[in-house]
Amino acid sequence: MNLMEYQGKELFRRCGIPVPRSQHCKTPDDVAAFIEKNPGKWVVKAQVLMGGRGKAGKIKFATNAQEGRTVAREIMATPMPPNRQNPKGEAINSLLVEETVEIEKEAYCAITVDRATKKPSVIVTRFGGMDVEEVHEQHPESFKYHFVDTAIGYWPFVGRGLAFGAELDNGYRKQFPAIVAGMYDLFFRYGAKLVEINPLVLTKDGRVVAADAKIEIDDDGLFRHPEFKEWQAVLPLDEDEKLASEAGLGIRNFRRFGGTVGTMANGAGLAMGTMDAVKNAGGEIANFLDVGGGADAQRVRNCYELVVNHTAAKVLFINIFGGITRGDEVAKGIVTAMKETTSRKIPLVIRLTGTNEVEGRRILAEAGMTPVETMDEGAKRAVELAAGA
Amino acid sequence: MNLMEYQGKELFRRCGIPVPRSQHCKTPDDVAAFIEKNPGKWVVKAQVLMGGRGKAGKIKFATNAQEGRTVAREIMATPMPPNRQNPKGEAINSLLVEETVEIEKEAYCAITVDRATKKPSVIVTRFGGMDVEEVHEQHPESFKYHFVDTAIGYWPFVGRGLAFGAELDNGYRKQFPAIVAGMYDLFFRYGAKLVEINPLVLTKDGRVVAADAKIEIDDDGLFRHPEFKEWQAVLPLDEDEKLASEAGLGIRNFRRFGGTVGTMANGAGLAMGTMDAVKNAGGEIANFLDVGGGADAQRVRNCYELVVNHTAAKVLFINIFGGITRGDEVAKGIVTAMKETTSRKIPLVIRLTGTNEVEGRRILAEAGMTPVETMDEGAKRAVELAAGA
Amino acid sequence: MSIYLDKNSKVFVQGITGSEGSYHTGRMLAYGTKIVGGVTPGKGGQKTTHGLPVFNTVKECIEATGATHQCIFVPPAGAGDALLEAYEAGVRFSVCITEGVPVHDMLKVAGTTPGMRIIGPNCPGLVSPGQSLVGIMPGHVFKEGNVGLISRSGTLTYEVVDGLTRAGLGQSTCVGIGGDPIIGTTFVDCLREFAKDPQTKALVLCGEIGGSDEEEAAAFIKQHLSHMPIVAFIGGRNAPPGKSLGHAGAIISGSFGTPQSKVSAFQAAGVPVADRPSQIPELLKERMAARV
Amino acid sequence: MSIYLDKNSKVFVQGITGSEGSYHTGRMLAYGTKIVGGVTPGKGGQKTTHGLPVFNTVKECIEATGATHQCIFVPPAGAGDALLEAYEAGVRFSVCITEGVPVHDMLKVAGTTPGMRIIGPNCPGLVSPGQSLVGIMPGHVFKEGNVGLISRSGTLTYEVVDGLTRAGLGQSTCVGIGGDPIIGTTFVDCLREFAKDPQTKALVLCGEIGGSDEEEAAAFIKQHLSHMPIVAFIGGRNAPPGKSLGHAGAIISGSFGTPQSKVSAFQAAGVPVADRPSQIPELLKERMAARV
Repeated sequence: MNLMEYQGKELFRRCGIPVPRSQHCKTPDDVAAFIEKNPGKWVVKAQVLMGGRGKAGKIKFATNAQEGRTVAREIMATPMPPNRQNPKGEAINSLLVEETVEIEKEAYCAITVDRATKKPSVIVTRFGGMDVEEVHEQHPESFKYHFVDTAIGYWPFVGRGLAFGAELDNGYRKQFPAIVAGMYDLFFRYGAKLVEINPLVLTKDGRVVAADAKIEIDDDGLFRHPEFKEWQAVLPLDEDEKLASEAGLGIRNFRRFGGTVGTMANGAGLAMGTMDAVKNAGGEIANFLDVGGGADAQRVRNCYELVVNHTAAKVLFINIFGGITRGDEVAKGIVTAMKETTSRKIPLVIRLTGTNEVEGRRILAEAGMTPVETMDEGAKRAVELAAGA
Repeated sequence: MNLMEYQGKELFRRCGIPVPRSQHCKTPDDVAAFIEKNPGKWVVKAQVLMGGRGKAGKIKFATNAQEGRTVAREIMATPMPPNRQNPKGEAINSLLVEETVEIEKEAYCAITVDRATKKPSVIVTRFGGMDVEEVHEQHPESFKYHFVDTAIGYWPFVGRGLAFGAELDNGYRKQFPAIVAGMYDLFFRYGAKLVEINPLVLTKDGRVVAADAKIEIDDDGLFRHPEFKEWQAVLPLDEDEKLASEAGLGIRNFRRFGGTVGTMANGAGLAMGTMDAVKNAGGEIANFLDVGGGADAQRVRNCYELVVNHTAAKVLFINIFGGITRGDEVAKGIVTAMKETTSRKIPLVIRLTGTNEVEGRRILAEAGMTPVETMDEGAKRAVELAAGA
Repeated sequence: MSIYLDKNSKVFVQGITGSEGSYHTGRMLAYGTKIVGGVTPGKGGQKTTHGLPVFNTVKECIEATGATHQCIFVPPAGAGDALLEAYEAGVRFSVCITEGVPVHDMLKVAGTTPGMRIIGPNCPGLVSPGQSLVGIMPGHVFKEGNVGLISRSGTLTYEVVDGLTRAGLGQSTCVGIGGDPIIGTTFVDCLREFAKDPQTKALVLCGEIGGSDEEEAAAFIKQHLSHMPIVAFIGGRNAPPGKSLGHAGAIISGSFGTPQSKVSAFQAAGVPVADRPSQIPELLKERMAARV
Repeated sequence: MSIYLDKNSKVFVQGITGSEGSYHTGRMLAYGTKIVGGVTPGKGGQKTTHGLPVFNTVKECIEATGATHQCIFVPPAGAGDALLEAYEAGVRFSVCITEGVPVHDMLKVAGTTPGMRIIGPNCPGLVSPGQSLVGIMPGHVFKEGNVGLISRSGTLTYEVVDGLTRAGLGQSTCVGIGGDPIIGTTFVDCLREFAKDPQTKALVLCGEIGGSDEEEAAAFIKQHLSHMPIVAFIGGRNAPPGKSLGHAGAIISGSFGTPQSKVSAFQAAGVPVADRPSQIPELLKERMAARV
């Protein structure tokens, strides 16, 4: 779960990380009313998950109420421009009106989960305010890392050492360890996978403030944070995520690719392998679909209808290798789903093996379905059917 | 810093430890008004630091507003009865009005600092609601301990294991690990040296609630918790603590004993040793006084006046062995203090050695004071002077 | 021999009375795994449907049964707790099947359990064919032999093993290490063990896109296992680009974990990479023949 | 020989430019301690008034100077941080002079620094007379010799040492372990070292009321050091009863730490307990004479 800037900054405040004064607004009128009451120089920023707001003209300045209303309208008039992951762009539903700060320096600081060391990693570079991938290309030596020993936890020496090591401007030094402490607190308290401040601004009057906030919360830890339910409800899902969610799947369990061979498998690894097999057999993949662990009739039916109604699939290759998933249950699920569905019918190619495969095959046979033996065979058959259909 | 019950329960609430519904009241009228608005069976409890409230009749029940006012008046009419540490008892300045709970079982649970293992220790016994020292005498085998590895922190298995080990009633089992989690959170979050719930009540309707709260906060960690300032201001100090605090000393640095030989030394160990020496020389100790590390003129003057004005001392034995304390500075302090003080004069016996002792002795000599050579010699002289004076 | 697990390993199941725990305990027993008891708080003193003793705590369980290997079937919220309870009780080998364990629980566990071998979480477990199976793998696809297997995927592992077995290539030990961001045991951890195992004469590594475990494994092989016939496979080469995990993570790992970087790393280590699982047996046979 | 500290020990001072740090650095140098540098964040690259190099971090300091022993003079809020910075940089011996360190910082430090020897906090440091002094003790009262000393008190230690020196009893190493609830090094830790030190022929233990360290020391002596002449002293036998530290703590320790329980424990271990510090030298001489 990725948070928007205003949500991230709310968590920053709770964890003692200094942020500029700001107000979250839903309409241009709200923006105007806020600036009317609070004269000054303000920046109005689109609240979206997509990156590249500045380049897209979705960050603008305003020095009075009328100007605030105008720029807010301009920003909200069009969605964020599309990219590969968001082919329809992203609608702008709210804005953050924030105090402008006089920038002396911009740095970059993040905490993330490092797979290799199995530790939280604190990353700092003195080049902030630009795309971090760009910095990594141009100044790879500027990145300093500290892998935090989770037994010891975060202590100020970590931030101090990083500030010296990354050669942050001297103005950062005293405030930096406490800011990283706040980030680490946030990281653990809310189960974040990423806490990123870019830029971390040293202002002309000597304050250090987080001018942006990028936070990713671990979905697996969300059950400990019912307070995020409200935010979760307003976060934009892309089309595929919405469809997956409506079908009762995890939002990452389904993705479309435009081909004619639909796939459905148990486990992400096998689902990916199934797509590979279809590719290898010369077919075009309609979708990725991981049906998950317990594939009962309702789940199978939902998945079938998802593929039939929302992809260009002419055939569905169901590939099940039972481990925790039991073959007999999946078989029952398939039979019941095909009986009950009201959607149009497309041919199925079924491969069913592993736990309880004998019973599963029997159930399918009784319903007149003959499973194939191997994944490659199934892929080949599916591609032929898609081509012939 | 010890907290009163209502303060402890406020922290319990913040840490998710279930407590009965309650209202903190300052006057009998407040009690009556609260019960008027909230009909039910209430218990009215004196808010004091001293133990033994029940036996002293400072916990009473009320079922309507009039009764509430009456028992509140009765409770507040007299202070807590005196004991050795509180020879004047303790005034009752406020009350906690709390929902009565139907008790099924009472257990005891505490977290404290274990010196030997250098770990937080969780202690549980199924015998709650009585003096824990009594339980320890009668059912020593009922105590179960877990020493928490601070690298790992508290996890539910600790509470689960203790509940089974201490044979808590089965009704406790499901709620207990989360309650201990809350206690551990409190222990670290607020820097507590003791978090004690006695009794931890299993109610007839199956809830587990903390019916009392006893918390000691580490004074050395208070600087991290400015939020406690307000509470600190209302906590009662005993007479000695008040005097120490007024003299600018730590509240544990001064204590009176009624004898005629005043003492003052640098460091708690030497201060205790000085008292031992006076005892060994046949004298009666007037006081314990640790002047602390940096003994400048103002500090020495304050300490001198504290002894002269508030104890029965006829002589003051000043015993300084310089380490971090520098002999020359103490000497200057003594000379200046004696010059400036407006209190009556009593004879001084000075022993000054250690860091910068030569310079210190010179300063004393110039002011007409001749230090003794050893602690025993000083104690002997002081006892003689007290007897002769 | 085999790694991690053999026919004498005494196994207990945490969450043994839950539906998954109970079901797979039965299957493990059927495979021949030496399961000696289980833990379900509050059900201490009872017997499972298989007749195994149930204990309230891990400590009681291992004291009474002498179990050394743990298999965890508890819900995600309790998996970290189960691992640490076992660690404090002295258990040093644990297989965590549970899917959806919060990554922060695993960060804490990984940082505070030195000396404990954890397989998973979110893994299918491991099998030393003919000896013992701990986890949820379908036992009938395995066959005793000389090929060691390490896999990040669950179901894909079965696919690969099935192919090996059909091709007459039995296995010494097959380890499903799981695909979560933080896992207890990596490719390299397993490689170290296989390097010491006399039974293991060849290896199959099933990687996935993301992370840099495969690159590290390739480097290890280059240095320590160049004598052994090894074949790799990278799943998900046609996988959807997921939502970005954040630039920071990618920068740190020094690798975006693309299929290409993994394939190149293996090739540089002299390890052929199969295009599909079904190619693995023949590739491995070729390598084995070349060495003899 | 001596324990923990000898003339070759390279020492650095954390907080070297502060007023206490700077003052005592000068005194340690005057004693002959091999101080090679110090740390004050933000003053890296400067020199102290004694001409020593100052570094921003412990890591830089030890890399540049080869220092192995740390002495801490930072304020209470930073002491835990200073200890952990040193630990992560690889330092394994640290003397923490700072008074008023939050007990929870020490709980965290004690639980997460395996293999690190910490003296203190809230201690006067240690001296191996004639070789090196780390801390704030007044060097001139010490004299090289064969008596080892361990003390929970600060200023009382000087008193005792002064008496030993005047009586002609020089010291091998004197350790002020500090009186806080959580300290890095206990009586028993020091006894283990003294037991291995050929220079040390006799021991003096200065305990205090509270806790159970003395009882544990007595038990250790009974088992491992019964051959050595040892004298103990318990400070505060006429001390004020402080405010209760809570029943729970007292119950746990299994001892209310009364002077009597400590005196009994020492006597049971064959260790005489002096009534006052000035008795220690003669008691020790008696014991030493009895053994010869």
